[in-house]
Amino acid sequence: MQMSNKVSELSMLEAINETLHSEMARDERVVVLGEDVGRNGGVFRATEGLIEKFGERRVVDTPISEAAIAGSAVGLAMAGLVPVVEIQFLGFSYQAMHQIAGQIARLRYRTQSRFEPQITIRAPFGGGVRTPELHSDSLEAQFANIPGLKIVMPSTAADAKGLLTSAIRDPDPVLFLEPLRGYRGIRDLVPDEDHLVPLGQANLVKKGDDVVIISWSYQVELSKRVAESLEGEGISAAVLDLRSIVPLDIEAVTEIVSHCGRAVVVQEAPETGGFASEIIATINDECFWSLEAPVARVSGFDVPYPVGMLENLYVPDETRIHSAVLKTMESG
Amino acid sequence: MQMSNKVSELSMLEAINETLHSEMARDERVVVLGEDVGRNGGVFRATEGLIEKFGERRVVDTPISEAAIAGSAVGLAMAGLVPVVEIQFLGFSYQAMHQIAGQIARLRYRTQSRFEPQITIRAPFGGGVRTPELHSDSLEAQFANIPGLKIVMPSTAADAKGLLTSAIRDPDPVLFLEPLRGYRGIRDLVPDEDHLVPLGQANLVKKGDDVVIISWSYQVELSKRVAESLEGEGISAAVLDLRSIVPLDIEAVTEIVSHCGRAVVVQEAPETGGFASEIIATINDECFWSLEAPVARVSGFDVPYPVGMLENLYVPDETRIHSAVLKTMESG
Amino acid sequence: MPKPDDKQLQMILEDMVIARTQAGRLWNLQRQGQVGTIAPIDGHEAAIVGAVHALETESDWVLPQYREPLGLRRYGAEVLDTFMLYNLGHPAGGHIPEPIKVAPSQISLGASIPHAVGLAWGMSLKDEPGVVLVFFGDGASSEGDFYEAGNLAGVLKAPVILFCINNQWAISTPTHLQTAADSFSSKAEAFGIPGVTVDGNDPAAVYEAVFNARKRATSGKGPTLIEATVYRLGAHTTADDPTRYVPSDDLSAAQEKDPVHTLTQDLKNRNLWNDTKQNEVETAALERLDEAFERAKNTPLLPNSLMDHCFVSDTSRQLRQRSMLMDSMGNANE
Amino acid sequence: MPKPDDKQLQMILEDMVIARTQAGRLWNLQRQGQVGTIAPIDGHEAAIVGAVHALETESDWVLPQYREPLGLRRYGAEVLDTFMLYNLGHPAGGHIPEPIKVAPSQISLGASIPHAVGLAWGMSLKDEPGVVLVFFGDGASSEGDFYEAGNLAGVLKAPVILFCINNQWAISTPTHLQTAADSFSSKAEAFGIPGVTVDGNDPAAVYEAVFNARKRATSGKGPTLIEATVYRLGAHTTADDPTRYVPSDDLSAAQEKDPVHTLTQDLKNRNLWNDTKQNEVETAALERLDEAFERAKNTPLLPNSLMDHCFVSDTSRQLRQRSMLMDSMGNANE
Ligand SMILES: Cc1ncc(C[n+]2csc(CCOP(=O)(O)OP(=O)(O)O)c2C)c(N)n1
Ligand SMILES: Cc1ncc(C[n+]2csc(CCOP(=O)(O)OP(=O)(O)O)c2C)c(N)n1
Ligand SMILES: [Mg+2]
Ligand SMILES: [Mg+2]
Repeated sequence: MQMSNKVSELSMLEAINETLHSEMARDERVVVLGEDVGRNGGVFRATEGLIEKFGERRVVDTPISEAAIAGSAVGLAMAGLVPVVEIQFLGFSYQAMHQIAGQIARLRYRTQSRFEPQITIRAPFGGGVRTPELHSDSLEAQFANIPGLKIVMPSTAADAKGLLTSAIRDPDPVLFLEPLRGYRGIRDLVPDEDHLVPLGQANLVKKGDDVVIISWSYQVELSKRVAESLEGEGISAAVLDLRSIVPLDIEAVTEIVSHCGRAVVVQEAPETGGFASEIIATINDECFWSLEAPVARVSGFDVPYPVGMLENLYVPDETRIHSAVLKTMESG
Repeated sequence: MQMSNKVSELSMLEAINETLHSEMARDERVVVLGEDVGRNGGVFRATEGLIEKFGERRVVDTPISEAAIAGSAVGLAMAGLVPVVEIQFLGFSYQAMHQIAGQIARLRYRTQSRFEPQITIRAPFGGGVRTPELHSDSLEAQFANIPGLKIVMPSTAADAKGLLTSAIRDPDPVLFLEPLRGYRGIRDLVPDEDHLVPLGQANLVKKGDDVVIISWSYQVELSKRVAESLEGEGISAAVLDLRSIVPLDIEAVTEIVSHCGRAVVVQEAPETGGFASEIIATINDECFWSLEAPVARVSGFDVPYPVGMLENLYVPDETRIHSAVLKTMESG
Repeated sequence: MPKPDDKQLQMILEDMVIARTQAGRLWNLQRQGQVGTIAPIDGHEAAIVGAVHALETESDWVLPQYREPLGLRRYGAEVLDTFMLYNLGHPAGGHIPEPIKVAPSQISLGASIPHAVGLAWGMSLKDEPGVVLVFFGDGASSEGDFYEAGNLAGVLKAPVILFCINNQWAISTPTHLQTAADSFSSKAEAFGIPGVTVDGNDPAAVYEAVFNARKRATSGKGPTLIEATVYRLGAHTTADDPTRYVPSDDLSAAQEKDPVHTLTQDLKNRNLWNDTKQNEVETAALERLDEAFERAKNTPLLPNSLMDHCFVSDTSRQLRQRSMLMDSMGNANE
Repeated sequence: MPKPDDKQLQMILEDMVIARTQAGRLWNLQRQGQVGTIAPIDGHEAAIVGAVHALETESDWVLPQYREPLGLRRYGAEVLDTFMLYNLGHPAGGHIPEPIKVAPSQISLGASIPHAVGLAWGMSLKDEPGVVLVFFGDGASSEGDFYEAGNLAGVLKAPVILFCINNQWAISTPTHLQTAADSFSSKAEAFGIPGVTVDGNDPAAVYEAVFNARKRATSGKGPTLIEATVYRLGAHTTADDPTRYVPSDDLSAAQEKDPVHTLTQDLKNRNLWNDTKQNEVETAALERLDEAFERAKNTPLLPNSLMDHCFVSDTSRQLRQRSMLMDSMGNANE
């Protein structure tokens, strides 16, 4: 086995932490800022050890001011630094929306590249861990409609490393969304060495011929389990992990949907205006004629993300994905 | 002619102004707040005359604090008042996103109706008038993915009156989006008397058999013109004006798409994650089998809303809608 | 009479002891996995209870952040009952019943401050008596919402009390990283309103400050910003490990000034409190908490709860989602 | 030497006269429909030019709101050239070329203030010399961004100058409806930084304040908030009708203190300025503006401009959109 093939089993959280360490070591322009990212190492420990290793100048505990955190990242980038921002929970990116959508996403465009927003914004989100309000909401579709932002949503620890590395090195702004349930709930083999997964390349995590389940982030985990259990029922289900929704790997979607003729899109977000709609619209554009049945979508409901006791009803689970697949198979 | 049948030709702006006058006269709980809504009558004069008629207590010029404007509306509603908020341009609703999406939209749900957000937020938006940055952006899809908000987007002066009346009286929060180009560019006959158009009922503004053009807000105006010119080319095109995207009139969409078998969806917003995707996903859900061709979408491009000289390239125009219809007719 | 009399001090201590006692039990319930994340009140009792005792519960609103509910007993038993539902993650935990003028916890830092200003403004527009007191932390004071709303309140002369509990920490962030201002109350300067700092371990001082601010507000003179300085004696929440960042010397020093102990000692010295009373209050507090907990656990979770209360009536898509949900729950029950 | 000497005052007046002259021509161009909406500089010249003359253009950044560009001549001719492109709605109007340390106009009120703080912070992290001066209005000071960024700057001791031009109006909203604070500079209290109010009609006073703030910043002592009080002598923009709300008495009083007239008179009295000079400067200013306008009009609009500069390289969807656009433009040209 070669050096470069060495791997370690890590949780997604460990993979993220390791990546932050190695990117800060590799490029001294990288600075980390956010609430409780320093001494405390982040409320989930994603930034653990950074302040000890890289010091208070490069790892900064900010006041509780999401807009100023995102907004000052614009200035840091103008100064030639590479800010990696943590928003403590994605729901609080709303406080910074005018900076993220109104400024960061447009900086390159409005200045015709005089200023370059090499900014990564990391934020946890997603259900299943009974958090208080605004901690679990899946807002990716709202960001996807904002041109100028890349949106990356890994589903494995290895991808978390490979995609976060690419995100930090990417000259464009990247929203890097980390599933709360995956922090400790997802573990897999992560290359020890420098590991880059290019942004915008979906991953066909399971091949299949009858139907494809398309998803991203933690829902890929559930989709894989469903796809495996379907084997026993004689249904050959592929699973496509989008990895990033912007850029969207239209080619990968088209190829596998054309192959299978049937598709189910799974998201945690509310149904109306969720990113699943965009996938369906894309399929309609690109491979309508190969569809043997309407594309199914499995989503959260069109209500605010609910309190803990209702969470299990809200977040798509294996049962809901499974029955959507069966229904799709019966259709047409 | 009966009293109740009297109509006047008004611009959309005049219809909005008249409605604000009549709703404030009708219900003393209605208060109007926002930047420059008082003495100046609003930068477009939508609130003209209100402060003179209803006084400084009910028509309030606020500091330039969109978050506090939207946030204080929550408190006003808790006090039993009916705030009608103006955000000077929709792009600046980003500054209030945490209040609109995080608080207003959830107030009823999180308090199980102890508090009721009878709040209307009016904001102009949309292209074609060479405004500075962030004045023209079509953000409706971003709001549509936020459960708990209704989103109303009139295309005629009469609807502006009928829908704004319904919005103000609706116990749920309504985002009422006014197309800049329509303020003076749209004129039609508006009932003088109380006029209510229920939220969530689309309007089939033109019947047709071959293809339906689905749109909302100012794009309906363009779609109508295209549909009329298509008659001369032997194509019978229907035009469906959604009027509100939440609630969405799924039945009306289904009915006309099933009838025509072909559809084109037109929006000003960027393509990726725009509300057109949701319409296509809805068609996929509801009437896939009646489609004779993939649904076409005509959109802005996936770049930030551009500066004045590029606007005409960006905003869908009659030519683009027209060629999308022709392409759809040729397909399949 | 801005100072609380002895009777009031006894009632204040009683509420403080109850809050402290119930917080302990709640912590244990969380450790047993019986309730969700808890933000302990320890160290904040005098500030919260002292403030609330200076209000008129019939006319004055309280908008809490999230650490306060156990200290709001004066507003009625329903506050605790609802709080226990909230701690279970029950949807009814957000509905404190009428006519209690208390809002549910606010997780989004600072977001309630403009609500408070709007509510106070609305009350004055309707010529209703009363004021609004909104609680928030030193950390929350860094949010734009605090500043925008404070500035708006100043312009409107809204009858609102902006009550900042400076417990020296925002999770792991100490106040010197939160602001370079001399004090949190000095931020009032930016709004053109009075700002006062009080010792939040001294309930009488807090009472007095709120009493005066209330008087100012109800006489049309507008808002006041009060900073009550305390020390967070416990963890930020049950999910936090404060030993990572709280210097143990600072903590010990703060424990010396524990507001519950201090007032207990004071009233004992003056024969206004004794161990028997203490035991009675503690026992009753635990019984009351357990009762509220049992009641909460037995509050049925209606299957409709997920879809209800988004809008007054469902959109057609929500109707379809609702029936899909009912079907799948029906299936699950079979 | 914090006071500008006579030579500097002459250069300041020259820049002020140029700004005023060009603003007049720009207004006319707008009225002829030749350029987009304009926010006139009239009344703000001393504040802007005085501030800019106290900066080191090689090391110090200026982040304008939208009223300032004509006053930034000291930063190089390219500022005007780019501004004219901006006024035409040309995409190159957002790109002030390297190495000029001026950002393009900011329409989103207050949004540049955190940028300024971050930029200043970044410069200090990189041990680069220089400061950042960000312009914003009395109205913009009510945005959360101002407060959050001011507070952050205080904590970080960032070398930034927060320069508030209080021109008494935010469109139609007078300052007493904008804030109840004693002054805009008193908001500095909330950030723990110094705040000073200067007469913005007096360029020497402005120069001195910025000079001192700059010294403070470069010596590591952190930010300063400067409020320059002026009066908006013109309309908010070409789209505004100030006669609806500006009391004519106030306006006449302000016209008496017109900063351009005042300094002209002053320097004339001291034989540092005369009508010949005035005419020369005005004529050259108009020529320069016309030249910049012509150049802007002749700057080709590349068909790729719509799609370029969103990302460094297109997504596949953008590629498809780009070719669709090219096709349709090809068709349109046929
Ligand atoms: C807008 C927002 N940002 C971040 C958080 C995450 N968060 C929860 S509590 C907390 C610290 C709050 O500190 P403070 O306001 O001082 O209140 P304390 O917990 O000390 O009582 C943070 C950052 C949040 N809840 N809301
Ligand atoms: C965030 C935001 N809200 C609202 C507006 C609309 N608007 C443009 S200029 C203006 C007034 C600004 O006043 P001030 O900051 O005092 O600057 P001045 O025009 O007086 O120089 C307003 C409200 C905006 N551009 N940005
Ligand atoms: Mg605190
Ligand atoms: Mg102003």
